[in-house]
Amino acid sequence: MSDALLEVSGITMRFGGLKAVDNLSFTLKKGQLGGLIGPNGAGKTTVFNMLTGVYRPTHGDVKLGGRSMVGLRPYQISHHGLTRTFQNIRLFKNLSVLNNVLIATHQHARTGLWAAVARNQAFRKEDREMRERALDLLKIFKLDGKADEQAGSLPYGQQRQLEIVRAMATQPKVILLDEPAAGMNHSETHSLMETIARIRQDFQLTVLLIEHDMKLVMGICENIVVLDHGVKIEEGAPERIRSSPKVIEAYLGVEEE
Amino acid sequence: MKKQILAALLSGLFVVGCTKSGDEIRVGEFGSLTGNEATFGISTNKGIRMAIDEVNEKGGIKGKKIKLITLDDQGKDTEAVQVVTRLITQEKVVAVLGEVASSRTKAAAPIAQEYKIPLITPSSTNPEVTKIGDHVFRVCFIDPFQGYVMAKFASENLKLKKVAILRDVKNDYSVGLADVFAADFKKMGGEITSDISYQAGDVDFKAQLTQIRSKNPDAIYVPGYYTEVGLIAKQARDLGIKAPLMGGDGWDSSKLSEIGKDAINGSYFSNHYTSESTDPVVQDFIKRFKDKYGETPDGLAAMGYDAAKVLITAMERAPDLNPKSIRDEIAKTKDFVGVTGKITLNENRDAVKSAVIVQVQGATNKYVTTINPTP
Amino acid sequence: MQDFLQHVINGLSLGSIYALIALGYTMVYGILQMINFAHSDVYMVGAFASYYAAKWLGIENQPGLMTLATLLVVSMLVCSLLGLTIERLAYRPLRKAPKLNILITAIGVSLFLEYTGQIVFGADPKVFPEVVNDMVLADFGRLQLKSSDITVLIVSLISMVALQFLIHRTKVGRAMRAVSQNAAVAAMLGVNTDRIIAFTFVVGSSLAGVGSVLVGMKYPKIEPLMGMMIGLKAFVAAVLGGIGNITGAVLGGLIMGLSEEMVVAYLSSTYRDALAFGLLILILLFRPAGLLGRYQMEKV
Amino acid sequence: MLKSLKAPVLSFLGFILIGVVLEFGFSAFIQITALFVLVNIILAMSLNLVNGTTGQFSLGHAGFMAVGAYVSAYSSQHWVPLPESLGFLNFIIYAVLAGLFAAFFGFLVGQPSLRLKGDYLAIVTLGFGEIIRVALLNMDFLGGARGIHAIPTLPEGWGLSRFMSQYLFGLFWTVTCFFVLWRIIHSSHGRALLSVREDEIAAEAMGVNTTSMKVRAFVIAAFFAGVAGAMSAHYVRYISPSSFGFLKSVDVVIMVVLGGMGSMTGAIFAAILVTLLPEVLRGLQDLTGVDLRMVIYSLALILVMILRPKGLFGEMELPDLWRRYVRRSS
Repeated sequence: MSDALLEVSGITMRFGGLKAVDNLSFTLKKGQLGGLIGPNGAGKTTVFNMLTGVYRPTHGDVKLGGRSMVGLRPYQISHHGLTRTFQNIRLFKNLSVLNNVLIATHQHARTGLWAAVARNQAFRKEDREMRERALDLLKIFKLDGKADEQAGSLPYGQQRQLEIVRAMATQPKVILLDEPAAGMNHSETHSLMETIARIRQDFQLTVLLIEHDMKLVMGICENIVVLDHGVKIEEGAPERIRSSPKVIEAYLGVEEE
Repeated sequence: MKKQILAALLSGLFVVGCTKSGDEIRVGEFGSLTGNEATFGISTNKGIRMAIDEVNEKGGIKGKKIKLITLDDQGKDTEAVQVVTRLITQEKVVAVLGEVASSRTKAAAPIAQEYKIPLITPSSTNPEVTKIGDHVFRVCFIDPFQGYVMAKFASENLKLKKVAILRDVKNDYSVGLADVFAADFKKMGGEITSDISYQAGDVDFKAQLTQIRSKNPDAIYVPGYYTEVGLIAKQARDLGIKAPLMGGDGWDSSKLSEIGKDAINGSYFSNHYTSESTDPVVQDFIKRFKDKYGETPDGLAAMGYDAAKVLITAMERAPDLNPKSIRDEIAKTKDFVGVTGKITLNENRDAVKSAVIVQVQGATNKYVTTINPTP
Repeated sequence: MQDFLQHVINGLSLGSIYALIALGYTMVYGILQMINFAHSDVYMVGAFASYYAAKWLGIENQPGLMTLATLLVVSMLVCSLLGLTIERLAYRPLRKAPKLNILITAIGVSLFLEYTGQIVFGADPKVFPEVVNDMVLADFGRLQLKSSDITVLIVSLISMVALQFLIHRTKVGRAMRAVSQNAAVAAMLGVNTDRIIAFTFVVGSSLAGVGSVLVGMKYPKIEPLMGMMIGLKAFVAAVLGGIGNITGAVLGGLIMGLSEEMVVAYLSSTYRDALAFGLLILILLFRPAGLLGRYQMEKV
Repeated sequence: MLKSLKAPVLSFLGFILIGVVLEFGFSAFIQITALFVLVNIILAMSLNLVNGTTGQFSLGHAGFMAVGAYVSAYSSQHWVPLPESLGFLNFIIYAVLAGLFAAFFGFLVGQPSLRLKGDYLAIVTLGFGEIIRVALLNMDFLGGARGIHAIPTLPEGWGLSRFMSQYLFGLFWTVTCFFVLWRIIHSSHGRALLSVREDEIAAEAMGVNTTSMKVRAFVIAAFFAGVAGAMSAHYVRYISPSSFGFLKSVDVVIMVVLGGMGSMTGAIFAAILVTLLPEVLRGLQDLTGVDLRMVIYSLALILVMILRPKGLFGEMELPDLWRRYVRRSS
């Protein structure tokens, strides 16, 4: 248990009578790439919302590096190193690509309000560094050329990538990707797989992925959790998931007797 | 630098000059010709204009005609400040006449004082007005006297013991009068059953009147403006309150009985003057006013007339027509025979005058008695 | 004890007027999600319309049911026309504009009506004609049950019942509810949304017209700025009850009227306006959607 | 540290020229209007931080202005910290005091903004403004409904006329407010404020403490509104609760929206326009004898909202406009 970076134990989310997620537990080791799959409405995004503090789990606990995250505000959880992307893109559309990334680095800014007003040495140095770091991140996805363009004007695929870059700019330990390949064609998905592998390696990131594209999930995930109606019905390596009757039944339904 | 471009634009906009012709005496007047107390401003303006037209017909003063410049402050304090500043600095008037409401006079008077231009208020009765400076005069009595008048009338003439007070917290005039009345009435052995407030602009007074009713006073002193008093009277009668209402010169408007209808009948209020006085000076004024405007003058029109006449006689006596000497002459006004009685300005530039008590009878105000200032 | 009952009557009568005007706010907000700041000035125009109509028809001092009926009809007609014009000229072009622009436009229309009113009608207060001969219906010692108070309660009740019937029992009502739930889908199902929105303004404005005659009757002093404060309070009542919710508006209006009366009676009258807003802030902090409103969770 | 003071000091000196032109070229009436332009510029810039940059819709800005005006007026009548010769600095102290008090109220009003959005927040801030006004109405030691009279104004001295010292006092605060806000907006803190406007949930997920950002915006804006209140108190020398009513807040919101939400120079330009328009129209009033100012003002407002919803400058600042429109045409 000791090297488990993210420990989710028995989390439940109740909206009125409906249990969107029921007593879910799983763990994610440092550097591991986990998958979270299940049919539509299984409660995957609700799980992400609970991990990131948008919803507070009705009960159960979420530990990151041994510290409980339950009850913390999303921005506090982000400071502890857990960040995310969104199923339907939530970029700061009217702001520039560069500003979108810079906002994510704000939490690490040391210089206070007075430094900004006085524009002193420390402020100018930190501002320069933040911009350089942001541009380096953008280079990974070759977005640095479009740094000054409005985020909303980027093509769909690049907006998805920008969301990942923005999440990485918070210098996270764990990154939750919510259907990053949604709406992408084959080659774009392939290059996404490469990029995820590269950022895991370059930044020692632990990744948890929600995805419907089975080829992508089975291709890169080391451990997969399968959710159906908020309940975990299977967990394990891709091979075990591919052959598990419960998973097939959940996805394809049972043949009529 | 972008800021400079904007500021240059600002000053460029201002090419405003005004012409000054030498052959006229420019006198400024400010009042609320629109807004809640519009009738006050309009009546006063009629009185002032009449006085000025009369003197102009007789050739003006020292061969020069008086040019009256009237600006509307819409019944707002900040507007009064702007308007008087414009009168003095742009229209270059030598004297200012105005304002009925004490709060607006108090807002604007410091400007007249600062620029050393004499200002005469026809009917602001709040004592602090003339304390603003030696250039601020008034030709009417002050609240301490008007409050005392009604307290004396209530306790001695009407022999009342228990009176309630309903004051308009939004106006100096009303608060000043209410405080003085409460103090004097208690000194005369009376009892103030309740002292409740409302704000100018309110329309619903049932809650306050229900509270007042619970102490069943002999009368209710409502030193407010006619705009609210009509409604208060109606709602008081609605609640079965039979006690008469009492008030001050703020009631003096034809709209009072229009709004109050018979609910206001039988109520008393103190005023500067009454159109029924048999004094020939008053009757002659009323005849000329009717010929000019086709209506009988109310107290404010009479006060406006007297204020203008005091200014005119001072200008006639003054050696020259610059504001300084006009101011000194106004200060020397003694036993001036005005329509609203003899006017003498004391050392704090207030007028020591008698007040009349009238009773509302439909559209007319019946004369009841006169109360003179204690020597 | 009689005083308390008197306060209750005063409060209910004041509250039902707030409710009538609040209904206008709630209906427009329900359909367009916009605060129609000009609503209170439509109410003012209604009062002046009845004032001039009474003068013109010469029924200025013939109080009675006939006069009440005529003035109500005149006021409702004028207010509906005005509501229609405002929606057509000022709000329709902004149908897609950001919320704030619509709000500023509404404030612009409100200021325009107030200041044009001051020029056209004159700024000094006018005397509203006698509508109902005001006699004491019942008299329990000090408790006065005036015919004007009763008329206000009855007319408001009739209007609210009529509105409830319109909204829930008629085809147009169903269309209005559909548009307020989801205008896009309603349009797809063949509802002419523009016409329904215009109709909502008509209904809302005519309710304000009713309100203006009732206020004119109780407080016969009318002037161009009379809509400002009562408008703010009626809007607070609508938000109090849950903006967009019809019964909420009525409930909010009555609560506002009663609490204002009690505060002025037992606390001090100068806190009257502060109470309205203090109540609002308390309600919104603890029940952000108002008493009966439903709070939409923002979907992530 | 010195390098960063260059720009503010330079622009301060630059604008003294305007003061000198006004001093000798124009009547006191125009000078008073110019002082009001400075007051409104600060109000517009500060509200722009809340409505424009942070996207929180406040309709209660006049409430903070009232707090500032009363604090400064009261303290200037009862407390003279520095000797007569340094009279000018006294007023700086009063203004700072006024700003701090208003900032505290900004903190209070900021709290509900954490849970409420859009129209609801607008109404609650409106409510706060009205409550502050009514509270002042009931405080007799502050003159209650009658307000405070004869508020001391800037003293003459060091060879400066009364108007010049008033103008410099106003200019000092206008330049300070401009550079403080401009530098905050163009820093990481400013970007965090913008993120709250764009998408609060995404901003929070990216580690921005949206609650403290919103409260911070309210506090800073309230501070400068308080200073503007102090300035107007010492210029008009008479304040009453009714001069800080709901309509004053609407005036400031109109300046921000007219100028273009989020554009500071837009807010400045609109503030100048909105202050001058009624005075320019006053001439019209003499012709027609009827006060059409507010009618034209409200009509113009409606037309701008329909024809140019983004406001005159949109989200751009003057330099961007310069680059886009002027350079392309030349």
